[in-house]
Amino acid sequence: MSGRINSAATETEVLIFKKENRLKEIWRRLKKDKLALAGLFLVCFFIIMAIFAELIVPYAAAVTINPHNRLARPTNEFIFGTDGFGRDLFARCLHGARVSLSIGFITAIATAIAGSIIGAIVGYVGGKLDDIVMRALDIFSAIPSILFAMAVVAAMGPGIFNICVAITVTSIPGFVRIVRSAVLGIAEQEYIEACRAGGTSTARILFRHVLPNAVGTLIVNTTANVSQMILTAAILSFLGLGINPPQPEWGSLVSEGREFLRTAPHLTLFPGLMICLASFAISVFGDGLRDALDPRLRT
Amino acid sequence: MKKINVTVALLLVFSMFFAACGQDGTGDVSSEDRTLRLSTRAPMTTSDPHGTINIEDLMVMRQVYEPLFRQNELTGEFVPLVATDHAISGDGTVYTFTIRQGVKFHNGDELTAEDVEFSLQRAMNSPRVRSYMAGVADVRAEGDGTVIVTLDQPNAALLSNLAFVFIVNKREVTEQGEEFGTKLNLAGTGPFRFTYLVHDIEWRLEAFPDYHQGEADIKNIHYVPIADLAAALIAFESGSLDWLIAPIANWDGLVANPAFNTELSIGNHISYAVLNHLNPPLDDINVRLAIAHAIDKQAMNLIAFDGLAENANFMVHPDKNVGAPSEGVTYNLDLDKAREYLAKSAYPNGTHVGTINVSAGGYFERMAQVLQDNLMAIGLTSDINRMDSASNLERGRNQQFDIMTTGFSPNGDFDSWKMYCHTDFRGTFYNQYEGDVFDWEHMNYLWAKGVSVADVAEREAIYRELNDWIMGTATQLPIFHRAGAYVWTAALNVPVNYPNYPIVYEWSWK
Amino acid sequence: MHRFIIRRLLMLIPIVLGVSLLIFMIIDMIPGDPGSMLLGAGARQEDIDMLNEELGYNQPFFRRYANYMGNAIFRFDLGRSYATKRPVLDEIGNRLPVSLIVASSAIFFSLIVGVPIGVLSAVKQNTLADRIPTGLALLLSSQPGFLIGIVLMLIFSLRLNLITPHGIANWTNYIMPMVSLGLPNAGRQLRFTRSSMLETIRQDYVRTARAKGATERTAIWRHAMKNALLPVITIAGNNFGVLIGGAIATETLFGLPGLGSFIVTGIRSKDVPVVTGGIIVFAIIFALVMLAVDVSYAFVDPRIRAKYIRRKGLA
Amino acid sequence: MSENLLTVKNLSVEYRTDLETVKAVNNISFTLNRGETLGLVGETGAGKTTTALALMRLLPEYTGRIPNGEIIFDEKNLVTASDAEMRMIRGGRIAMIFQDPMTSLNPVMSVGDQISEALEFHNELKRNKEEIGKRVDEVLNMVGIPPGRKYDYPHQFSGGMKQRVVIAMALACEPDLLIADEPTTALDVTIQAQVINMIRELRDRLGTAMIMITHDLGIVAQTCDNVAVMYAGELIEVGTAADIYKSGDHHPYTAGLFGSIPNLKTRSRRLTPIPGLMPDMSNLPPGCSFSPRCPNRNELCETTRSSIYRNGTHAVNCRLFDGRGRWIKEEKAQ
Repeated sequence: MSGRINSAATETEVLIFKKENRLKEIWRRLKKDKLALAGLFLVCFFIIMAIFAELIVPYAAAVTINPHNRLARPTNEFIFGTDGFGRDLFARCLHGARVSLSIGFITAIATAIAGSIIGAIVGYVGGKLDDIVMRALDIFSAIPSILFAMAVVAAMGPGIFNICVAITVTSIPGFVRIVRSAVLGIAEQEYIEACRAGGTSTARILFRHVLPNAVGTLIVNTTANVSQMILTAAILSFLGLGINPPQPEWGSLVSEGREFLRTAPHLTLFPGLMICLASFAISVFGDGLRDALDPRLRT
Repeated sequence: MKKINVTVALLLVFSMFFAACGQDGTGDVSSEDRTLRLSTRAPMTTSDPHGTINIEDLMVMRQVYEPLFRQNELTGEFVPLVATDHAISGDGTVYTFTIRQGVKFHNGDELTAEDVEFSLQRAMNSPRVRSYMAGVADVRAEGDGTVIVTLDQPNAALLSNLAFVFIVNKREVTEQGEEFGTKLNLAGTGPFRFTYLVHDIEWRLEAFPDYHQGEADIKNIHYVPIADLAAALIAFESGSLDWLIAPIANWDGLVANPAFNTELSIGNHISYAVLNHLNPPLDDINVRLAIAHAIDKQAMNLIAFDGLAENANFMVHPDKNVGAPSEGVTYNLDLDKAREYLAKSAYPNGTHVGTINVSAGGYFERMAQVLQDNLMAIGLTSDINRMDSASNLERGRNQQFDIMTTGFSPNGDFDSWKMYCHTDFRGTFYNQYEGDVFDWEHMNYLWAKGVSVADVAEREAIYRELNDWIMGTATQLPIFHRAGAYVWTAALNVPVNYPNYPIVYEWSWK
Repeated sequence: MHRFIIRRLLMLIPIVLGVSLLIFMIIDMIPGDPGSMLLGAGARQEDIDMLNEELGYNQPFFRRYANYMGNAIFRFDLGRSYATKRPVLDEIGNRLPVSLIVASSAIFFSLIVGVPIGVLSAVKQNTLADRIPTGLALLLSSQPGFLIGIVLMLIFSLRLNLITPHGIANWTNYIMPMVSLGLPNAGRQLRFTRSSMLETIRQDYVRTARAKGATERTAIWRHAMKNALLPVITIAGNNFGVLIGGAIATETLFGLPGLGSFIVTGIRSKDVPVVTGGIIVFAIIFALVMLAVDVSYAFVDPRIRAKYIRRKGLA
Repeated sequence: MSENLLTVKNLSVEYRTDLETVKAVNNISFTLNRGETLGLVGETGAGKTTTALALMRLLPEYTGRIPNGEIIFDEKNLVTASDAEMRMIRGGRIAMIFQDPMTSLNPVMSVGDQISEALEFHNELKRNKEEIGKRVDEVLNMVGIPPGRKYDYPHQFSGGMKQRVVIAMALACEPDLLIADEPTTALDVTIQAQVINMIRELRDRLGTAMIMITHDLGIVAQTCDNVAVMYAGELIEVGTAADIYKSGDHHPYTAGLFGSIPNLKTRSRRLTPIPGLMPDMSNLPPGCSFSPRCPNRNELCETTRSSIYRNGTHAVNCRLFDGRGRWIKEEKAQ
């Protein structure tokens, strides 16, 4: 810790200095990691783009059809070219960001929260609870996400929120399993036994000691999930279980472009690029955050 | 670093091995017994011709089994196969078929009238093909040469329906019993017979030497299921398939390629929009007429089918179906007229017409989005609900929808459109005309009259009136007839491509 | 330890019951019925009812479920597919090996590619040797399933004309599916290996190993790697389980008759025996894979093995 | 081979991070003969462990640097030795025991394997499997652990037992020099005594030279022939155990150290700790680094460094001894 205290300081001052210092410390380390910064910048860029999409290109441009200008190559008028309906692909990608990013973030974070809580408890407590919960998860992960999505849509009707529910529920088992394996390793550490010996409550141990130590795996897993969620949403909406046309969404743009892959590759290229860049940015920022948060990594 | 070199070495070995293994099948086998390699979009579900109505299966069944008469999909004319001739009684309820003599089944048995009687009765009891035997009261074999089919009421479309009922060998079917259809059988009379059948992986046919019309030119056929169109096209272009119904998107590239023969033929199918006359604002005839004139068929054709389809004025294609009228009430793009009707309607400055339901996947989705855009042009807003086919079908059946973009294939006779209008077929159609909105009894009367008359010109007149009646309701709006894009290797000689079911018997190697 | 395994195998029964009940309920909830699906739009209602009757779909929910499960457990008869009338067990019989080959080859590929590069990028953290593979891994793992497959097909089947792109005629058909499923999984494997290696590489026992005179590679591979195995095994096991039933896009693209596409076709045509039977078999295999993963934990980490032994009352 | 085993001349070690450069060790020199034990004493953070890691060339890869100085071990300069040469020395000729036994052992490898591994790295005698196995049993016996337990895993041993395993591992290859970095700090007193006695006994039996790094003067008294007191990266007083422990002339810091040890004989209620804290190693004061805390400092101390004053085997780095009695001032540039 480079926050060395040269002069004698009162107890509280030290604490404040310590806390504020830790955030400054994390930010300092993050700033040093150029790639993570680029990632953060790109993520903010996408979010801003999604929010102010309307100002950049009106939504109408993304939905008005022009049969005589179909599958046009990118020109300066249509930066990304046009899709099978003659609609401006750039506008569709822009307005698609709003849906895709929200799906990607909401489901990834929801899965992360639910997954890590269950995973931590199951990995730490073990015994009967571990068996029951893990077997229940085995049941859930056996159900294909498509069937689950159909059930959710049949019960609660279509729509973006229901799709997020369907995707989240089907991806929680995988996440729990990963967190559990990380927690199994951590629960064996001596300092955990020390806390237990010190009479700290299980909940406090879990959230103050166990999970922070699994933060590396959590972040990596969550960031990896984001692109996966966007693509799963596309598969579901392609089966008629999610976002209805003409609402643009990155995943369905890629799937629609698939048919013209050989004659008009730009239809798959640009939305695919968007998904890659978004998940690349999020993952790289996640990695940078992971390294910055890890106190032992003094480079 | 040593670890990484190992991985790189491994990948190198892989790629070298790639280059080593050659390509199977394109060797220059003598053209005489070269194998014809075809693909279907889904694995064959059954080898029982009475156990399926799905197109993928029927493509194979057509080569192995034969009906009494086959109807030529393009000309509508009937080709005698198992039967040589037929006679219809005065009141049109008794059909007498004379059975061809000397026809052999693939298992060597001689075809008898009893086999025909057994097959027709079996079809009547199989839920999947029962609808083709609609109206048939009794089937009786008389002696060896004739079979008598009696109807409870006249049905001129019987021959078109019977073209979908295949004749099987009674002994083979009864012997296999419950297992019939789940494995290889020799119960057919067609030009090819099964030699190898592993349902999900591959099925092979060979030319039947004792075929009653003479042995086929093509000696062997391999069918392989390829669900993905892009993969099938790549398989064709890389030479491991000889004939394919190609994806529309790559059509120009294929036409330009000298190594391939290509043919584009308009299919006997109609893609159309359905308006539910029970749900306001669609209960207002002027709104429906406005919509009818707002639909841009050319835009639909361009976007949904790359311009290769044929814009349609009639639900049933006049040249491809017996009795189909070629004149009558039609609607074409005319925005002024559309706005006129809208002005006369209860919603002069536009309204929200509801939801367009469509099954996910396929070009119907694209039609829905074009329709939405067309309606926007005259101030009618709508949204689209893309559903999986099961729920879409359910909604359609119970008339829980506002607008739908869908399609169906008539089977060669105008009467086959009846399933989508006649009130008896409650389970099949989307528009239930029964009720106090329309004079539906008159429509039913016309349907019944149409089939009770044998003379084609007379039938056409009746069906013209019927067509005008239905088009008048502006509930079923024809948009285009989709095209079949056929491509085959130059070494293959394909005289004609039928829209749905190729007849390999007519093909030959160059 | 074997007591633990036996107990886990006994747990398969509740899993199978749970899965089948859940599926029966879900399918009942979804609109549509097998009759209308199989006969299509043009069918008449009475034909549909007759077919549903024949298939036994009209019986009350619990009788149908009881019949089905009765056959499944006591006579290992998973019923006959509505569409093809063929016993579901036979269908799964020839489809399961295909799925297992595809899944295991893809996971094998992802381990060979993912783990070593993951370790390398952890050791050489924040240098080019770390950035490039991590970046590439991200690029690959955020690709839709079909894209890599089609690109491979364009190169190897069309341009180089080396492999027939469909069917399972010979083993070369499995190369492209392996790569197109293996690459995204390799990307994920790489990132997890890197993350867990970063945590173990700075442990004191790795320094002790160096103090004993170990080469850098021994210190990394024998000491650090062995401790980083837990998450690596979990990911591999998880991906393997998912791939068996989840490689639908690849199975469809390459025309491989796998378990995934079999179940999905069943779902879309409401073929209850196929969906239930298929998912029950998949659930059993998935549970066995998870059991294998848990057992392998014990082999890798003695402390976890001790946990099982302690639970046997020795502690 | 000469009597002198290790000579360290003007050794400095820096930790260079993006933000600051920490001068952990500044120009220290000392020598060590075969079979002798040197005690390296000082507060936490004085640079003791850094010195040990420098000797073993185990400084962190990116940040650890040795800007100047030599480490001559058996006529070989370890600072410029190649990695391959260092690998032969580490574990074979110089072995190290780390402070925290809890984390020094690989949790997923059996204790026996971890010891035999060291033997495999340094298998000049080409021992085969059984011979190595026998050697492992031998070494375990030496540290008082029943050989039967060599298949157990670290989590099945107590802290004290783990430290014995670490010691066994270090002595397996009979190194010439053993560096013990606060071997007993993590253990409780009773176990501490056992471990220290065992180390001393093994050292005498095997004739191993040793550097005992500790802040516990009691341990130094029991085990060391010579003592070097380290403060802020510098050796401020070096001498034989006798020189350091007999009262009289001492560097003020050393006096302070002894002053802060509770003495059972005299009834003193208050200890006299040294006021203030260690200086910031990233910006050391120009003069004597102890000057801020030194009771008898003068202006000179704060501005210029003192030179070393020697009296026989006893050397002190403090200006107080200028011209006092038998203390001779040594020229700076040795």
